[in-house]
Amino acid sequence: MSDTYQPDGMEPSIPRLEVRDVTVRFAGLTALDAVGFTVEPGSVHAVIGPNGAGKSTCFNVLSGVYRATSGSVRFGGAELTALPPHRIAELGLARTFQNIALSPRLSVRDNMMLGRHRLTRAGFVAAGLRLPSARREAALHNARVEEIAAFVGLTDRLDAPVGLLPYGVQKRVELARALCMEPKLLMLDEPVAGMNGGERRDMAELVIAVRESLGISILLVEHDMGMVMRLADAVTVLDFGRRIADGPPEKVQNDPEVIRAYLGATSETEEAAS
Amino acid sequence: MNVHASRPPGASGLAVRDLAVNYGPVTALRGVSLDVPRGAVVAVLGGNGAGKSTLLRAVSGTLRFQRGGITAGGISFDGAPLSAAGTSAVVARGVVQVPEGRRVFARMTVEENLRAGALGARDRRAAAEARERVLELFPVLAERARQRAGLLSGGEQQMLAMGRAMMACPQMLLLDEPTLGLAPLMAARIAETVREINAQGTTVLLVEQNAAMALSLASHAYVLEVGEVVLSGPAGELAASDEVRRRYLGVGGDAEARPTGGPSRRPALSRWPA
Amino acid sequence: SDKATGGGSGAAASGDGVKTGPGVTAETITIGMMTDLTGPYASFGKSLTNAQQLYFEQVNKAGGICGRQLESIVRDHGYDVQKAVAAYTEIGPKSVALAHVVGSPMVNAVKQRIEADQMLTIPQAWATHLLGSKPIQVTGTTYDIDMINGVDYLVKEKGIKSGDSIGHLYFEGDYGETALNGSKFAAGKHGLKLVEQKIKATDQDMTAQVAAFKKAGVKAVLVSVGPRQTASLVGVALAGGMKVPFLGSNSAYAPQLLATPAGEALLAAFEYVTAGAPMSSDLPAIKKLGEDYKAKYPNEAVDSGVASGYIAAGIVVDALKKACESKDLTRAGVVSAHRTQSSWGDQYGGAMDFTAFDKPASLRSYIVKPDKEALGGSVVVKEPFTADIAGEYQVPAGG
Amino acid sequence: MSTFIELLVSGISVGAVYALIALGFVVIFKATEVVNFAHASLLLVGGFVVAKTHPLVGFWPALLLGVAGAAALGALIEFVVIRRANVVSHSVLAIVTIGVDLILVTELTRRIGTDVLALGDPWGSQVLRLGSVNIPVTRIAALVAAGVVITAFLLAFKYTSWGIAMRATAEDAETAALMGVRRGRVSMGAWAVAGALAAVAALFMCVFPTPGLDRNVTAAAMKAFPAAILGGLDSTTGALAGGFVIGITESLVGGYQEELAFLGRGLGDVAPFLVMVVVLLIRPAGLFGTKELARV
Amino acid sequence: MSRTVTVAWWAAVAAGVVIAPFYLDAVWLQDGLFAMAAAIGAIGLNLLTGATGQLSMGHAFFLAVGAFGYVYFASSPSPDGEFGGLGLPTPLAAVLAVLLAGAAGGLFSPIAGRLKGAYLGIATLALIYIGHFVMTNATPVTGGHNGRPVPPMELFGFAFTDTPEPLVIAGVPFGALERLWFLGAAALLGAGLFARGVLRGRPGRAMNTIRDHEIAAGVMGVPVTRYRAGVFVLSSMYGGLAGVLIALVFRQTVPDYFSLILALSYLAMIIIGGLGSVAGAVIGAFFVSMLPALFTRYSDALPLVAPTGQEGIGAAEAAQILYGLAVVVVVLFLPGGLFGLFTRARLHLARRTPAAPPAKPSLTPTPEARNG
Ligand SMILES: Nc1ncnc2c1ncn2[C@@H]1O[C@H](COP(=O)(O)OP(=O)(O)OP(=O)(O)O)[C@@H](O)[C@H]1O
Ligand SMILES: Nc1ncnc2c1ncn2[C@@H]1O[C@H](COP(=O)(O)OP(=O)(O)OP(=O)(O)O)[C@@H](O)[C@H]1O
Ligand SMILES: [Mg+2]
Ligand SMILES: [Mg+2]
Repeated sequence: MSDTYQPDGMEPSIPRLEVRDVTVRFAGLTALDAVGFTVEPGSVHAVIGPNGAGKSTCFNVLSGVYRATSGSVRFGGAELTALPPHRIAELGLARTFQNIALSPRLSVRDNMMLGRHRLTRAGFVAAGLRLPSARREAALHNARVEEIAAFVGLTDRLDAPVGLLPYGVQKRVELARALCMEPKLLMLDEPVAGMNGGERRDMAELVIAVRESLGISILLVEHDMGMVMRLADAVTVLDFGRRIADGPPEKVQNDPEVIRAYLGATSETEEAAS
Repeated sequence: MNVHASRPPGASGLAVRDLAVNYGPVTALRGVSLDVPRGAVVAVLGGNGAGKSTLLRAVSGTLRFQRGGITAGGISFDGAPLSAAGTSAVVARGVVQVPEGRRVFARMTVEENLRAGALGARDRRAAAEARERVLELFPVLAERARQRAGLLSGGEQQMLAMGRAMMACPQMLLLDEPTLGLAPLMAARIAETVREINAQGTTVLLVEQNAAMALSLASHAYVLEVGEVVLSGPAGELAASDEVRRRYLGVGGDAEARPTGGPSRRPALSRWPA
Repeated sequence: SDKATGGGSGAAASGDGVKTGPGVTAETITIGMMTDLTGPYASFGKSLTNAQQLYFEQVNKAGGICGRQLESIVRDHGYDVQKAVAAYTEIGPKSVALAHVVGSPMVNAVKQRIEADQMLTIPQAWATHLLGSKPIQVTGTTYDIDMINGVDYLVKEKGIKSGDSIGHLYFEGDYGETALNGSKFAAGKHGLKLVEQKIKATDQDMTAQVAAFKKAGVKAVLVSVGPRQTASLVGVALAGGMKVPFLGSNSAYAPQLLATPAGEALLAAFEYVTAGAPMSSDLPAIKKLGEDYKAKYPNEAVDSGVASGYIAAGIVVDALKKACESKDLTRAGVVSAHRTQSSWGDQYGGAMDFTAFDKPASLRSYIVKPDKEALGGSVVVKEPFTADIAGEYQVPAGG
Repeated sequence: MSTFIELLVSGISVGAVYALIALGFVVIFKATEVVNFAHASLLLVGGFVVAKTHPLVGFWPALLLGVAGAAALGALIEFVVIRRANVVSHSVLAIVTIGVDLILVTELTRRIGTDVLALGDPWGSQVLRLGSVNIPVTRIAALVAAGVVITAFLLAFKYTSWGIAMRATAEDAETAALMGVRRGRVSMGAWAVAGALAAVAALFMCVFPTPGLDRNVTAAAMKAFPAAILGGLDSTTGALAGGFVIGITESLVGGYQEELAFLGRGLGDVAPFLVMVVVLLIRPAGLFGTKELARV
Repeated sequence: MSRTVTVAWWAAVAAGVVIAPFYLDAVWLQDGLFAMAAAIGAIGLNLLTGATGQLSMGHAFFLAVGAFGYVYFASSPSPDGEFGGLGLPTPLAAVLAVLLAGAAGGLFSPIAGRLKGAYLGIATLALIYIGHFVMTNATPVTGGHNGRPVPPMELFGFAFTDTPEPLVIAGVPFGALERLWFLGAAALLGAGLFARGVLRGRPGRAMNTIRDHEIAAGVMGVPVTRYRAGVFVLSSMYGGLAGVLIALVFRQTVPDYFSLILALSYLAMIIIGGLGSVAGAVIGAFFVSMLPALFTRYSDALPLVAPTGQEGIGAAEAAQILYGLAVVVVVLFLPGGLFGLFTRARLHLARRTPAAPPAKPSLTPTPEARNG
């Protein structure tokens, strides 16, 4: 338990994430086939690959939504494959979802406060009786939520119901909620899908800012190669659940196998981002 | 049914005039006019919340599902108004939409989803042909015929949504962000498809965040901002205008002119606990 | 507030020197009814209400009681306990007695208050649990006595003999379980083996129960359930070639059944035990009641509720008259007056003794059988009688 | 032994009736993902119409009228309530149907009063004797009806586009509309069908061995819930299986009450629900139900 | 909604509650008390169904557990040894009864934790039937079919009974009902505030997210299964408390009362009042429990309603029909229930801004275009 979170002022240690021969089988198909890679502390690691390659499945294994058929995922001292989602969350892994998964009727603030769940303690009794401890806790974490909202640029939306916000903003709320978990590893599943050039650039900057100011590791799934190339320190490429390439972006980008399976000869997104 | 034969000569295609749409108190479109000539591909660009999807909903007559409604203006197809008789009437006239965000029938199998797509088609044989075409276009759908659609990957779902719409052998396709979440290669494949079905005589109205791709496909384009048409013209011209390049192609440009108004100098975020 | 003044519930003496309490003014005596007009016993409740209002009318015509006119407040509880409790809270303070309360769950729900208020109450249920409470007067026999007499009848006249087994189909709850006590006792006495089958009011199809009885080879079946279940039971049994006598409690039969396909079977093999004379009986009092009722309610069906209600009304009225004689019309006064009567209502086919409240008022039962033509749908088979073993039976009075 | 067989047979035959009712739930659930608590009132209406009309027009026409009436009512409920209810949650709609049920049942029971209405069926109290076992002819009819109807639906759901349209609408009305599905028609059709089914079920519930139609019919209908659930709310086969399981459980527990007396009497009513709970513990989506799979 | 208005509003309510017993007849107080009990139960159900999206149709069972639990704990064994009892001090008995109800909920948690939607709803139906079976068979504890008399509550020597000689305040005799009135009001207030705290606090957010997006909730660190079970237990305890109060008002518990009808009426309450909010539950509870009373008492005054005993739609039936209708109408035309209507109206008065688009009543995720 050496690297569980210690909120007593000392710098949290950012552990390394090691994925080893993770295999996931669903009735009749192998979504992940002995996939392995390592996310160095504080780095931005991208996972790319064609549709259905197994990227989200990989995220789902890391966050405990799916159970790996075999293989191991170590995050610092802990072995994740055996843990349920909420235990993994406690270890400091946070993620966003490919399809927005917010509570549409709750305000942005409440959605973000949910991110603080693992960092707060108030149970039914404490909350029900409004014990001073609960009130203090709420105030403290509410302040932090506003800090993060300002950072992500949601301050003016804090009290709007999420459901009525435009998609682009909802995407940012997802990121904000993940940040509210004070993660040591942040996993982003297609953060800029469905955004236009301008918004993509914003999001990219935001991700960079996160990494700079928090120094946490970031695992990124994205189809926008421009963004991947700009942000990633290392890239893992999946195809049909197998790892077909791994390494620094420019090396991967010119890997013929990757071009064949994923990028294609010329790609509009390239133009878009160039 | 045979698309070519059934096309009356000198038909006008889709015409939208001074359209205004509200969602309860929220006004989503005002004074929007646009034309989609028979056999053309027309693109609609615009930031998040600009009203693109609303426009398509208005054409297909699905606003009521969102508690919205047309408050002014009108829409006509081939001269005759697209009656308020309801969505099924619109589909019956061969105007079919690929809705935003995939919206596959998650609990039904891929196969059944495709059959659902054919419900609108008036003749079985054409539907059968269409099915051939869809499956060769997206082989993965054939592989997964028996899988529940909800379990497909994001991209696979997008392909299914596209294929499902094509099952109805539409005379006009309304595409809402068809490349959302697709890998570059697949996005290119979609682009191809659009060209192909258009070549076969299907008119296309394309809403796309991937402006580069959209402009490369379209003969003509409109730019929506907060519910109004701010720019329109031949695709080529628009692609050349640096306004569009900056805002929608995300190329060059400076912080001030960002569409989403994300704060340019964001407050630094310190590690928790502060 | 009006409440402040209206609070006093203590007894007071009115002009004519008669002690009065709640429900009694100088001009009127108010009697409550807690009935079921919308629930499962709607038709029964309606007959009760009609019959009692008829009786009070007749009394008023004859000049009322103690120079006071009788008034009635009716509340429909639709066989819902909460409504019953609410109803009692509403009409209790305004009434001197309750001429009828339908449903023993409802009586149970307000039993404590009835006792606290010393409110003379005639429940329209015949469970032993209702005995043992001074103000509550169960009329006639209780279900267990009926069953004891019934078994006696089976042995004496239907050729059931020691060693045979007989079945008993009964409802869960007061009704069924009271009846079961009787049948157990009688079976013991006569050396019969009793085969029990307990069901719920919602059960409709008695096939399984019939199968069970057949399996046990019963020679006769006692029936303490609702009319519907009776119909199903007898129908299935006969259709399945199980030709044995079926003997029911008085709540197991309703004339409506004769209209259904099961009617034939009932006419063929079913009889029931009851303390009250059927409407078709040739007792003058009952005959007159029949005529008066038809006269006042020409298009109302006549069922057992008519006689029960009328008799209950009679009990209350006579208690009031006695109380008037002793110049005490308070509730307590009425109850004690009532309890002085040791032989009441012979004209209705069997005198009742009200002096002991932990015993049934009577041990005599009729045997009655369905009949299409007869008024009230049933005719007497055997005039009222008491099984000799009935005397030894210790009635388990409720607290 | 013969008792056991007799109980088993009677259980199966009762089960057929439950199956018919359960199928009603299934149809609605597949079409609208609503658990229809108003089904009981559909039963009551169907039975009521038959009971009231058979003296005038004879049994078979009366049955037709009953089926038509219940179907019409079903369609009406859909048209007036379900279609307009602008709710996202199907559970809320389920509660709405409770409201509808309350209204209809109250009015119908008022009309029925405490009468027991005969349905004038041709089978009367005939029974078929197989050795020592007796089976009411009505129940054989029920068994046949259930078998036929349920196979029919099985095929309909699998192979007609009606089934597809129905399920599509149920899952996402807006997108289904984009496929050209007439939402109204589809779900209205489903409700009408469910109504028709209810009428048929009502017939078999109210004929021999039960004395006839009365207000308690609705209470008996409750037993079809465990049937539908443990079979799997979205499975026609499930409805049949569930019906049988419940019917047999009930009949055996009732028949062997003496032997089970140590568990307390009156177990017959609880047993079906206990069975249901056990099944759900093992298979949360019922025996044949498709289990809820979500991914992100 | 400005503070002063809110304060004034609460003050008015409080005043109303305090003076009610001085003016209302016993029968109204009794209905009021039934309504208060119902409100407590409804709040509990709303935590479960409204806020967490767990449909429960077995709520009446937990009321029964509370009621019979209290009776058993509080009453001393009957001399003939037929009925048992612990003869504990009544306040303690009440607390234990509530805990017992919670425990009963806990026993059900293997189901409550794993099932959802319609399946859970109908699974909970089983509770009603099982409950009835136990109540009627465990005679020594429950008194069987006839139930058992309820020992009156006694707080610090102050008994909630009619006897001894009613203490008279301002000329009004304070009998059991008048005294219970305040007990009930206090209990309701407590229960309401507690639930409000839960809903607005950390648990509430977790519950809502479980309702809207189970997987997301898990990934955000919410132990979904445990939370589901927990909420179920909590709402069971609310049911238990309601049961205790009902028992005290009844003075005799009868199994027949805790029926399916009762359970369904609780669902009706939270729908009519408004899903997910405390106030909604309370409003709905009062609406549903007072309606029949109003009808029966004023049947002769009402059009279309036949006076007791005459042909036509009787008061009881009219009430039934009306509340069935209310459920339908609310869902059709008043998303957010009566409370939603109320708040929108208030917003309109407070400032003339258009109210926020009403939330559709929802126990499950809204199919937002992209919320998958
Ligand atoms: N729960 C599941 N059951 C069955 N198959 C599944 C399940 N989840 C994912 N799959 C399959 O596993 C494969 C990988 O899916 P995954 O979502 O990881 O792809 P992806 O790389 O995220 O693709 P995309 O870029 O389109 O999101 C897909 O073919 C998908 O159909
Ligand atoms: N159901 C709804 N209720 C209320 N307002 C809505 C609804 N749907 C959309 N809006 C509002 O209408 C405006 C246009 O929304 P629309 O979805 O058409 O934009 P869009 O161009 O499709 O954006 P995106 O790129 O996110 O798809 C936005 O301000 C949005 O907030
Ligand atoms: Mg993915
Ligand atoms: Mg859009």
